[in-house]
Amino acid sequence: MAEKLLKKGNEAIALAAIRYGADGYFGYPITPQSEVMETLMEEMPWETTGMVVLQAESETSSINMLYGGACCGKKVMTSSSSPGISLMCEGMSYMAGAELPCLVVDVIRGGPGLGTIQPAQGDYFQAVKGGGHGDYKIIVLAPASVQEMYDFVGLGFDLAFKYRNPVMILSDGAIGQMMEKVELREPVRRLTNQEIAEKYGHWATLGKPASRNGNIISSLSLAASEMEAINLRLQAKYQKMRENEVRFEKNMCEDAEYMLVAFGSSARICEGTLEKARSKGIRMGLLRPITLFPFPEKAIQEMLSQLKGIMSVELNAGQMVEDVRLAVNGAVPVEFYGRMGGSLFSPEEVFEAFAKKFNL
Amino acid sequence: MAEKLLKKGNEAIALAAIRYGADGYFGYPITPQSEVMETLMEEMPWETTGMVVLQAESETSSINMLYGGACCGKKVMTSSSSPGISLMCEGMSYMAGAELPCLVVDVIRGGPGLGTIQPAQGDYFQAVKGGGHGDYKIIVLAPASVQEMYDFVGLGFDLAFKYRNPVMILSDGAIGQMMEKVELREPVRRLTNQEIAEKYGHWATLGKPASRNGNIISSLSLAASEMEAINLRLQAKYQKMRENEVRFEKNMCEDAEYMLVAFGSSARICEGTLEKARSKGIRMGLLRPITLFPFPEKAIQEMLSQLKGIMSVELNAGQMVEDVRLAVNGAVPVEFYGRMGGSLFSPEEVFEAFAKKFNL
Amino acid sequence: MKEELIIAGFGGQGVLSMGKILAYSGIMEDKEVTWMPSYGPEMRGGTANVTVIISDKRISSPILQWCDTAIVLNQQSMDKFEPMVKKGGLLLYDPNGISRHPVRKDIKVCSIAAADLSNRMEMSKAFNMVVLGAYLKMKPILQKDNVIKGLKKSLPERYHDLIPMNEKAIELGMKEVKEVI
Amino acid sequence: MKEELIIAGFGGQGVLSMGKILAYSGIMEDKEVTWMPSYGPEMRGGTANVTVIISDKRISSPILQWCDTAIVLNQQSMDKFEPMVKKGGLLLYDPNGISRHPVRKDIKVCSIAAADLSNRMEMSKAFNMVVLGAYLKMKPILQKDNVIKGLKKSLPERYHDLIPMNEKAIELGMKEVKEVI
Amino acid sequence: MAFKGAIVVDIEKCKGCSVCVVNCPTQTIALAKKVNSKGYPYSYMENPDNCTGCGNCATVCPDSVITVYRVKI
Amino acid sequence: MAFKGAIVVDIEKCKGCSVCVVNCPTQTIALAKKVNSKGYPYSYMENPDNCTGCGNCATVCPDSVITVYRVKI
Amino acid sequence: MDIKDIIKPENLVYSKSKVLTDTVMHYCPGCSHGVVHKILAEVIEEMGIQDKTIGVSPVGCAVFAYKYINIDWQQAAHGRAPALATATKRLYPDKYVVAYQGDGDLASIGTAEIMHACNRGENIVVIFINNAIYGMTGGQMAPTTLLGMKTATTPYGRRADLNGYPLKITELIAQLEGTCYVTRQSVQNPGSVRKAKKAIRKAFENSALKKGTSFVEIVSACNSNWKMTPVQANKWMEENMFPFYPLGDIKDR
Amino acid sequence: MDIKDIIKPENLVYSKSKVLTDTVMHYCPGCSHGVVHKILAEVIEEMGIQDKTIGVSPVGCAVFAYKYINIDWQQAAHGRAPALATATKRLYPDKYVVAYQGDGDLASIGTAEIMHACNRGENIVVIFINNAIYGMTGGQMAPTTLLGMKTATTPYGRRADLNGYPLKITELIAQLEGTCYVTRQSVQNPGSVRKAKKAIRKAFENSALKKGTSFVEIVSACNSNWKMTPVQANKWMEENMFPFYPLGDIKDR
Ligand SMILES: Cc1ncc(C[n+]2csc(CCOP(=O)(O)OP(=O)(O)O)c2C)c(N)n1
Ligand SMILES: Cc1ncc(C[n+]2csc(CCOP(=O)(O)OP(=O)(O)O)c2C)c(N)n1
Ligand code: SF4
Ligand code: SF4
Ligand code: SF4
Ligand code: SF4
Ligand code: SF4
Ligand code: SF4
Ligand SMILES: [Mg+2]
Ligand SMILES: [Mg+2]
Repeated sequence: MAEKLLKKGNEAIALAAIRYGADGYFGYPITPQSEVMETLMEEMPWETTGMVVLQAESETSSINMLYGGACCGKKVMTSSSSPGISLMCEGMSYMAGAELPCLVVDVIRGGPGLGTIQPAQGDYFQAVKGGGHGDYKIIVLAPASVQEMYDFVGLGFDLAFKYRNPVMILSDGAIGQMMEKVELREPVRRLTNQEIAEKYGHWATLGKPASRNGNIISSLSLAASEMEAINLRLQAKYQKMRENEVRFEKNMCEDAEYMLVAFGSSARICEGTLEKARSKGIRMGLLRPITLFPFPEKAIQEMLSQLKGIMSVELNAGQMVEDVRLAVNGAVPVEFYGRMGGSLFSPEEVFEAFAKKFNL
Repeated sequence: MAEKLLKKGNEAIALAAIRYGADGYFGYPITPQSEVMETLMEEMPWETTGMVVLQAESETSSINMLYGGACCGKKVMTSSSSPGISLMCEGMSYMAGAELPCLVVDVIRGGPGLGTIQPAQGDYFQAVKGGGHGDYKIIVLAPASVQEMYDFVGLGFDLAFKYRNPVMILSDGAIGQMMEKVELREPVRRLTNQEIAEKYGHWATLGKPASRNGNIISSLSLAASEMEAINLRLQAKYQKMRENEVRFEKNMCEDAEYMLVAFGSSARICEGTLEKARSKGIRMGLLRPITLFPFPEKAIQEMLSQLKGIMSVELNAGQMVEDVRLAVNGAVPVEFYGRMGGSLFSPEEVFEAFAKKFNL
Repeated sequence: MKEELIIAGFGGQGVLSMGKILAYSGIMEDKEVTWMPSYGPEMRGGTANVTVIISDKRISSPILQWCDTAIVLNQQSMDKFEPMVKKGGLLLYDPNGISRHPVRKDIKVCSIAAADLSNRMEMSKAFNMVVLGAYLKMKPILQKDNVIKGLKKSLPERYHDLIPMNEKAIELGMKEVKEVI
Repeated sequence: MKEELIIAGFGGQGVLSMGKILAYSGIMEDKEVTWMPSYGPEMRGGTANVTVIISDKRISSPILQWCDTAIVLNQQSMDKFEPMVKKGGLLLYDPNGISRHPVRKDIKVCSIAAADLSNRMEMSKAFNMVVLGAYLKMKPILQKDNVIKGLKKSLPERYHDLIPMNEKAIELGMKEVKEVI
Repeated sequence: MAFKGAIVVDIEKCKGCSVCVVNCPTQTIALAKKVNSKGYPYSYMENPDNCTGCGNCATVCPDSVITVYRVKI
Repeated sequence: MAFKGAIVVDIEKCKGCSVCVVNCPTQTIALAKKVNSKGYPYSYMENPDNCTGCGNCATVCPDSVITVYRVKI
Repeated sequence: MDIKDIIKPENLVYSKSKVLTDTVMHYCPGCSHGVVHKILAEVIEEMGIQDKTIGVSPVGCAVFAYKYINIDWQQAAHGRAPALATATKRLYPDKYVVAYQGDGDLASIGTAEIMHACNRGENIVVIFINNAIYGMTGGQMAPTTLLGMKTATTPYGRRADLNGYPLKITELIAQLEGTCYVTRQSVQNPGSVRKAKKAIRKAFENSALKKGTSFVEIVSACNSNWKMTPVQANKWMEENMFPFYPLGDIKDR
Repeated sequence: MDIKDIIKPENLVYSKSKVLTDTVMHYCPGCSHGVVHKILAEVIEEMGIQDKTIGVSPVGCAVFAYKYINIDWQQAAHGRAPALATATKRLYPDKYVVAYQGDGDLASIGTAEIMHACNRGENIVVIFINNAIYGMTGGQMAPTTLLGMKTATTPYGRRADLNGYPLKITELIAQLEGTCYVTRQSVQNPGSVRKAKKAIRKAFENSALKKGTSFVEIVSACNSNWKMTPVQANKWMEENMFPFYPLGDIKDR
């Protein structure tokens, strides 16, 4: 069995990056995720796997470094926290538009503005509805443990390359800063330049061999009809993601009459609420979306016939609840409980809110 | 009667800025809205009203100039188009967090990425769900004519100061570039520094008189509890906006069995669809949200009992339709028709789509 | 009254300003107008076109699928806009540089050798006004003095001395336009 | 078994690393653990605290409303965490710098003069290990040799020569902890 | 040693910018009175005898539409 | 002309950084063995007789906790 | 003479500026930020412009400058203080506007904003705290970090090939047409503090004269992240920072 | 001798580079971009590195460079080309990476990116087209616009007090430790074109030698937005731009 280490979520991201064969990390310090780059710098992967680690001059630059690296068919990633992610909105839209794979980790802190450095989930909309301009989608993975922080780096890269699309790990200060047991998986080695040329040479900018014309990575198309065609292609791709990539976890849902929907650290806390409810004889279940886009709407819909009510529990003012409501489409009451600005709720507090909303 | 001029939407914004007593414009060129700054520079308002007009080094800088100007209780504004607005996401979140009034004009072009310069409405989510991080809302006004481009500058500033919150005019290349008749309203003069001190001296940074301690404009609060309190205050404010500031226009809705929902240039085009439908004896209505946030959900809900179906018509892949569905909550079928990437639809095309969706 | 019109040609032929003058002239007669350009490729050269609608009533869509009139000043525009003219509508073109002449029989086709004429009369800057004259002759939807007023409104003051020349050009166009049979 | 523990004091007292050693020791016994800091004020000084949970079963929430044990190393932490200890739980504190001593009667209160002791024994760097020893004496949830293993895992190799000293400090703490009546 | 030269202009791609005209040391080139299908007057050897094949015109042509030939004489 | 001086340290706000200590030209200042409620040893006049009231300590104190008095003697 | 006879109001020669608030600063013991705050407050007090000065605080350890200096403050986004200051000054040409920035804020993420504000010659004062590190976020490399210097993101020392060169942004700024006064100072001993204070005063005076942008760099110590005592840090700064970032006026016109 | 006897394959002395595509460039007649594209293509052809060169095109008139030069291209967001180039070169140290940028792109919105890439000494080639204007968006003021120059956003001429000073960013870049070669060239006549080409070649050679960043400014004309004929524009450039932006090597090591 692989060694079990005690690591912060942020550290796990860094260790996973090296072990999943990332080619490049480009980032800029910001609390509560600076340990990602710090751990990478400490590990010096450029001396072992050859991975490049670079502190950029800003988040704007970081995301555009990803753009360049992704153009070359390399596995590139960055990490940041809320304000830094906002500075990446233009770049994310470009990468989605140019169909480039990359991994962006957002360790959310309380907003808006400079806000606070405490954990929050207030960037759900930004991640899922698109902070940048235009119709684009990125795959959003929401880990609820340090092990998932580690594992989703691998999953994230796989999905990014499968769809040639940015993937985001949407975490928060609680999971980034928390230490837990983490099992390091079997390392995956970096692709050689030769392998990259074979796999991605038909689109990536690797230097044009005599056998083909120059590859061009661009999100520009002055003719509206061409741009529309590009958008249709993108939408078809997003539809494929909806069909194939939905991930979620159901907890005690078999006989549930009430269901909490929560992701990431909220879901973690809601596990406690679940225990509490069950101990009181309330048939509660918990659905934890792992992919926030694509959203597990079918999984919710399949539950509707047995449910009396749903409560979305989030560390924000009510964001994912809109996707829950869109899935439910009026079939059962959907309530919301949340806290904001870096304040966490306890399992008990969630239970009380739940009991109140549903008069139990 | 005031003089009627033939002006582009972008020019109307500039003329309105001067005539509604704006204190400062800070912007960066980008098609299809560069005429806003160009017209201002041509008009040289600094020689007449004293308005400052400055070409910033970037959109990032523009929005932060707004931040500074707004801190001083001044009426400040910028304009840009999709990629430029993405660069403003961090700044918008800061301004919302620090509760600062300003006016941002987004003349949308087709995205994602560099996209195209043709008109589109693909930035609805960005404007309404929040491109920046954290739980914040901005008031979003969607003009459908050049006259409204002009008028909403005044309305926008009024709302911005009423709520100390950013306001966005969400327009697109079609309305920005189109010329129409525009009536210049009675000019409103700029406030004097004395007046600003009286009105906003309790919060604005105007230099601290001996009578009070320094005013501080900040969106930071390291203590989660304080940050939560700020968020609660913000949410209460947004609730007030929902109660008091919803604006919309109903067209032939009295007896409507079917309703189109469309904003801005789409709504304009849908007026043609409406004529067409009525000419065929179909009882169609059109609801045009003027405020996208706050969204006219009650106005939609009030129609539900008489409707057989709703179609949201947008120049995107389906964004506002989510807010329509949230309002409708399953009560009647909600369909969507849209085009993307700068391609416009014609009234006829919309009618055909409508007829097909509802088997008419 | 409602006139839906497209003017199309090379950038630099004055297509946009011709449309603007027309639209302003409409305002002079207190009509509703819209003027919608195929706006700036953030890019050089190429073609330019503008859609102008003049109407007694509120104008819904400022963009058109079909038009009452197409004024066409180069080959690409001919290819693109001839099919868009409504049955019974008008196609006006300058034969200069046109290699494939219009083929439709269900519309009225007129020609004005504006490039040639304006060059010969040494007022090549008023080329587009010759075309405008030709159009107004075929579709007298606006009174000429209102057109002159519209011209004044759309020209910056410093160019007002050019108005007589432009007026002459309009008259020339009115005189020289020919219906093609 | 499930132990929910909060350790709180000034930044620099080794609060976080004490928690880390405990958590690692839990892993050595193949238990589930979480370690959750009151993380970095992007800001200097002030207090620090960490929540450690050690359990036989999957841990749901890593944050606590109440705890089984609070280890308290300054006055602010006393004020904040004394009320959070569950009835029958443990409050362990170092009286150094404490002006208001604990008042609750429904919990077990212990004291360890760790600052004083470690200073006197000239191992002030192992101050937190003295506290750890005291804790382990009162709550023997983990075997001492597993704690030493945890210590090893959480210290970078280059500090492994300090382990004997730390072990001594733990023993000292075990010996000197006192129940306050 | 003297040279004689000649140039070939890709007429359809020439944009009539005149940059070659003013940079020809031997006044070989001029713009045609006619225009190509894009509406540009194109450059041509008005005085072909002057051309020395020095290549200056091609060197400065922004659209790379000039090909140069040269023989020793 | 000679001076005699004295300083008053706001003990609760002193952070014990020692910057005043090393910048006092007359070795007047030292850090106390005791700590304030924030846990910092605070500065005080160990050799009050030395003080000339030159103000150097106050000038360099990052926390502005030193007040200086001086008399001519 | 007894101490009590000396400590009398009439003998007071130095006390905390009235422009400083009573709030205890959150800075680490011995941090240079505190000293700069003090002299900035003193200049404002001495010039009698507390009611006319608007400060812009950065994202960095000085983010809370607004708690300590009792003037009106705007808290800017990371790197953007010059943009806020630009608008403020253009909208209120008669006020004094001072942007206070760290080296990560000014010389990394905010490079474009500072260069262009200075190039436009905005009549503002910029105070630039160069401590060669990202203080607030826990000691990562800054653009000004010296070669070989260990930080959280250069744990084995900064290497030019991996991490780039230390950036002398002040020298670049001195070459911009819009700046009228560019100087590099420090605050580690009484003499340097006095000089730095004079420089800040001059910067404010230039602002009133509308001469352009005045830029005052303060080479500073961040003992916490350098992992030294305050006294060691000041010494290390003198020995290692000053040779690379020499003190003195770079431009004065 | 008859022309037909001259125009024979064996007498060919100059023809379009094979690295250029056959696509007609969208540039205005006489635009400097076209000339620079040509010599860039020639250098790539002559060095035989078409298969090893990766271009990064900007947002600006040169956005479509990828249609004209037949190499692999990345189209960057406005101002960010140096960031793309940095990552590309670091991930493929054996390729040649060239960032092609306009003055708005490089010296305004992208100031931070270019300064930091150059300061890190990325082994890339930067070609900087300084035409003192925003070409693509229709002639607004650029940072490099001369004082008095009329643009769409300075319709009455650039004024230092309102619009700031023209920025000599190349001189600043020359001072960054990471740059090895910084030069200013032009392409308005045969001699200048040849020199500019040599400079570009040297820049590519430096890249192979891993000497750091090579930066080639080309003072250029935008006749359309300057509202002149191409020939007038070149002349105006010589008379007005060159005195302020003098040609020649600024740094070569
Ligand atoms: C957009 C954004 N990126 C990153 C951060 C995190 N951050 C806070 S302060 C800081 C750097 C501070 O360093 P410096 O400017 O040198 O100031 P110092 O603390 O050293 O005085 C960073 C990167 C942020 N708040 N916002
Ligand atoms: C974020 C963003 N802002 C603005 C624009 C609009 N824009 C396109 S090109 C350009 C400037 C081009 O000028 P320059 O870099 O000098 O290149 P030139 O066209 O003169 O060669 C601008 C502002 C954009 N596309 N993206
Ligand atoms: S330089 Fe080239 S494009 Fe210009 S006129 Fe001469 S041949 Fe034609
Ligand atoms: S080759 Fe030389 S001489 Fe011949 S046309 Fe060209 S420039 Fe003139
Ligand atoms: S300098 Fe100030 S804070 Fe530091 S020890 Fe002296 S009095 Fe205390
Ligand atoms: S005033 Fe001068 S002599 Fe007195 S303690 Fe301070 S530094 Fe020393
Ligand atoms: S971290 Fe550094 S800069 Fe920040 S307060 Fe501490 S010593 Fe000062
Ligand atoms: S606008 Fe200027 S830079 Fe752009 S292609 Fe035309 S001449 Fe060249
Ligand atoms: Mg710093
Ligand atoms: Mg330019």
